Amino acid sequence: MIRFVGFALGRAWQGFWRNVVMSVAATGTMVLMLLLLSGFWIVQTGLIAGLEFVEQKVQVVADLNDATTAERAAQLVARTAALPEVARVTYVSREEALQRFRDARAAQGEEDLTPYLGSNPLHASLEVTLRNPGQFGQVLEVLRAEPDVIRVKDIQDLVERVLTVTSMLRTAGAVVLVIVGLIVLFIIVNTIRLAVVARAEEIEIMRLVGASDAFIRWPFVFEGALVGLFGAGITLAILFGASEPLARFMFDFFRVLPFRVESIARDVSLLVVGTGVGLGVLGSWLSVRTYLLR
Amino acid sequence: MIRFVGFALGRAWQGFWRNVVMSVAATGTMVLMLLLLSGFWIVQTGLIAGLEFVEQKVQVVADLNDATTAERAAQLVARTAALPEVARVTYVSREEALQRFRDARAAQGEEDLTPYLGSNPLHASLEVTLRNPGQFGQVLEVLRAEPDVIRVKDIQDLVERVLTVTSMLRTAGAVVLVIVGLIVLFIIVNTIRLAVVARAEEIEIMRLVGASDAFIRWPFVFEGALVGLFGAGITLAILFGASEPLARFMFDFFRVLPFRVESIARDVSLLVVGTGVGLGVLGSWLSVRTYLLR
Amino acid sequence: MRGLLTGRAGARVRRPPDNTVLVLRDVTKEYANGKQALRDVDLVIPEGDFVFLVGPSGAGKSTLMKLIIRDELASHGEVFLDGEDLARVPRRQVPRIRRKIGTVFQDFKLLPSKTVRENVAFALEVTGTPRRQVGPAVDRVLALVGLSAQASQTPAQLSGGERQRTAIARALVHDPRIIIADEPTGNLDPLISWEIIQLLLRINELGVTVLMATHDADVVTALRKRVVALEDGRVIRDEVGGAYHRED
Amino acid sequence: MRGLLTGRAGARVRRPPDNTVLVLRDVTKEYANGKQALRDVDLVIPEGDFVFLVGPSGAGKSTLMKLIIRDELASHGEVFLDGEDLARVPRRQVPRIRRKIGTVFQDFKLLPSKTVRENVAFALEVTGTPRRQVGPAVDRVLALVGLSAQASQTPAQLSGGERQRTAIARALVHDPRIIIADEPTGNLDPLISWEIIQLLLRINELGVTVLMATHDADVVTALRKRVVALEDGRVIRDEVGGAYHRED
Ligand SMILES: Nc1ncnc2c1ncn2[C@@H]1O[C@H](COP(=O)(O)OP(=O)(O)OP(=O)(O)O)[C@@H](O)[C@H]1O
Ligand SMILES: Nc1ncnc2c1ncn2[C@@H]1O[C@H](COP(=O)(O)OP(=O)(O)OP(=O)(O)O)[C@@H](O)[C@H]1O
Ligand SMILES: [Mg+2]
Ligand SMILES: [Mg+2]
Repeated sequence: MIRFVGFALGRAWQGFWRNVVMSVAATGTMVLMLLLLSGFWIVQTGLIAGLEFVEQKVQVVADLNDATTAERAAQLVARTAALPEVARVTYVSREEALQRFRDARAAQGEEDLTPYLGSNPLHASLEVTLRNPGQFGQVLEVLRAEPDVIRVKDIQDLVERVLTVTSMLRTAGAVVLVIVGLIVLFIIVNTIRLAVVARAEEIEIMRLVGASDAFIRWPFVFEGALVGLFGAGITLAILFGASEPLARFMFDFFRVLPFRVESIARDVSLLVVGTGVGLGVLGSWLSVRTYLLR
Repeated sequence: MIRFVGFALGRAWQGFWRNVVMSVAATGTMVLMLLLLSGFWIVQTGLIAGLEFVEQKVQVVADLNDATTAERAAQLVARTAALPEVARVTYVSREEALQRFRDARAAQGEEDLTPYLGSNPLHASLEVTLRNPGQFGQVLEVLRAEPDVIRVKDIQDLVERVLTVTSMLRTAGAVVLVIVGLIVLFIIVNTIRLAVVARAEEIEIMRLVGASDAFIRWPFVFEGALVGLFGAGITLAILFGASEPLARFMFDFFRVLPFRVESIARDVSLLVVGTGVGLGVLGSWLSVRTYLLR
Repeated sequence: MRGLLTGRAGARVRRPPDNTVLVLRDVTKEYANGKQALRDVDLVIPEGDFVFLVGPSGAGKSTLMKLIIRDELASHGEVFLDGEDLARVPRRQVPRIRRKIGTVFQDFKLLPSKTVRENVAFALEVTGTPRRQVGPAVDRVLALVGLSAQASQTPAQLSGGERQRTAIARALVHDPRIIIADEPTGNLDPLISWEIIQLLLRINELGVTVLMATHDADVVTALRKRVVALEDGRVIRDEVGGAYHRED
Repeated sequence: MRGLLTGRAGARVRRPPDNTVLVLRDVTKEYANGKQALRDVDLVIPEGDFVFLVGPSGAGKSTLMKLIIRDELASHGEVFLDGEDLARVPRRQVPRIRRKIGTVFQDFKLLPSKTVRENVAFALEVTGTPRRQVGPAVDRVLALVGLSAQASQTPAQLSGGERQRTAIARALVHDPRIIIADEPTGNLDPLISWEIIQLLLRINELGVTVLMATHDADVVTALRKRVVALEDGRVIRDEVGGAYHRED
């Protein structure tokens, strides 16, 4: 068994170097396709992270009666925060609300309207961030039932729009990723098949001198794995070489990184190596099969 | 000459069908790569259109003295509209401004503040849309010099941010398109090379029976062109089959189509056919060269 | 000889003479295009025989050999190799059968990218021979066919005769039970032809059955071995001690 | 014969006998690995000659033929074909030279995916022969070598002899000035061998020069044509009316 594996590995290694043009072509194709796939995967991951970030921005806002005491407000905050659907509750006082209004006008470059207001017309409010923006209904009901709450902003429309957009983007991302995956599959299997076809004569001779199917198949399968491994290695080297400048670019661009580079490094490595080796093996297996089935 | 072309075409056609596995593999690769390329090109075109749309939204807003008469305001509008940098000027009266404020609060689900305002504190204003958002400086100066203008909103920061983002996106789009183009080039040339390598024996025999280089090369070149042509045809069929549902999807998504399908159809067709045939020819030419240079 | 080739000690004990290596019973081979290459062929080859297969071009000699290595299946009738009905041997067992046969193909079937040594070693390696046994076995057969000096040349760098000898070396290296040689001296000069024949005779004397298709009338007539003559797919003559041409 | 092959009327006027087709002057061929396959070879073949090239395996016969079709270049000395120094012929002109030569390769060099007819037609098509002349010319040479019935089989469906004859047909179809045949009867049975030789003789009688490497002692000795013997890369004998072996 060990001898067999040793033999197959040795032959695979030989085969790889004997036919350098083919091997380089196959490995090059592998690298480009893995770059494509991992590029899309990274974009897709970033997109999902970004969408979650957007979804977290959906808040239920409840205006409070101006007569609510600080103590009762604090109790209300605690009660609301205890609800299972709620992630976080922030209390905004009347003064803070006015200051925010002032700041918002200023940020838009508009004139400050507060001098024209006789008194502070704004209410104190609770800003409730949900664990899942789809579950706003129950929270809404509970808040409406509170005696101190005079009004809960209706976010039905906003939530629906955000959720439609994010789910659309998620679907589109997944669809594109699957399509790219299929392209990668086809191209790599195809390339390896062409490389195997070029060695049909060798397989023919092996059959005729009495080599068993395993002895014919496994060297090719290992050679495919080798192409996958080399391809994956080069791809990862390129990706990590490019990750630093790319991360900086993305940071400049979005002002915030949707994900930490280190956190996806492991996933990307697994994806690239797994896909590379897997497709290399699959491609060889399928290609050699054609010649054995006779 | 005509006989030669006829011969080469005939041999190319034969070669294509004689080696169906190879040809189908090469054509399939061609289709996928062209789909990838044209997909990216379409996204890039949409992106550029979308960015122009965003840039058009940048406006210079000038608040007017409350004492400005309707007649003087109209003159001012006419004068501003006559400036070469200006695309369009809109006059917003004080009442309109108040109504807009009210609408904006309502749209955000916030309480209407207008009842608390003693009188209308807002000014009438001119909204000036520029031909090119980078040229806001001169317009700003002209407006500031007008006696009726009391304040021009400073948009320097906004303009800079929008322009940075759009130029970044344009660069990123172009870079990605070039990278994808290189991938497509490599993969297709590579695939065709593998297909030619598999026919090294045929080329060897042609050389030995005294075929001139042209007779060896052109059938392969035409065969490459054939692969390109078939690939381009299939790609276009897929694209046009998918364009209708895709356009609907995009419309649902963006609420507006960044470009008309018909307007890019010609460009896409040219891109796909040109790339397909061009790369097919290039791939064959380069691959056969290796065998002739001996 | 078998021991000599693989380095194993001791010659193999000869089986009783009624032991047959190869039996063809009423075999007909019709190709997909309708060509009947063999018709009603009956042939029994006992272990240790040396058989010349003669006949004009297209008579069916190579077809018969393809049936023996199960590269083709008989359309009708049965082929037994070493007691096993080849039509009944499951596909997985075919390699085991082929390893009992050393085949010299008419068109050499050498790998152009491998050297002579590698081409010969190839046949051992791909059938799972331990690495340390491969080297000595290859060296021995190369010396036997006189190619030690060319061991590291590729087929393109060999003369036609040297290629033929490489193919023979590959067939021998496997220490086979029967050697099937399809015109092994076709491209050799008379001297080397005779050397190869002597070699096959020596191998035969050590108990390996030899079936050799040939057009070399001198050799066949001189050796007076068993001669099976095919014509148009039929066995028209099968005599022990025969000549290349009919002698009556 | 030339007219017969291409359908052109009228036999070609023979050039004066001092007109030489092939001249080798002091030719040495050393391969990249240092092997000297030819040493100081001088050879003059006048138009219309029929020359047997004999010698043991590895003597350099195929190497000499490779020099003639300019598949290899001489390391030293000059090779003139039809008056042109092959070392001086620019690369673009090589195909024109090769079309003057009909070559039968030792390993056939047939395309496995093409039928016999297509393999023969291939040589005409790829050198720009008008389509309507290809069909008749191919039919004629196929009839000549006796392969009309197998015209639509692929090489894999042919016997070894039939493959050899296909290769000969392809060499003839081109209506060449000189035919170079590297062991064209190596795998043929004696009967067909003689037919092929007769064919080459007839072609030769019509003015086409023939250079044929062979190991077939019977044929060489029987015909008493000019014999050039190589050994170890040197011409050791060059006699008109010679036998396969030295006769003194
Ligand atoms: N490309 C090459 N590189 C190195 N050596 C070569 C090459 N081709 C041939 N040789 C060597 O040159 C010598 C002559 O070879 P050649 O093929 O000319 O012999 P030959 O006379 O045709 O023999 P045969 O009768 O067996 O065909 C041989 O020893 C061979 O090994
Ligand atoms: N795969 C095939 N399909 C169809 N016909 C075939 C096939 N293989 C061989 N034949 C035909 O069968 C006949 C016998 O062929 P075979 O190769 O057995 O002859 P042979 O006796 O070996 O001849 P040679 O001495 O020329 O090698 C020939 O007429 C050949 O055309
Ligand atoms: Mg045969
Ligand atoms: Mg030779």
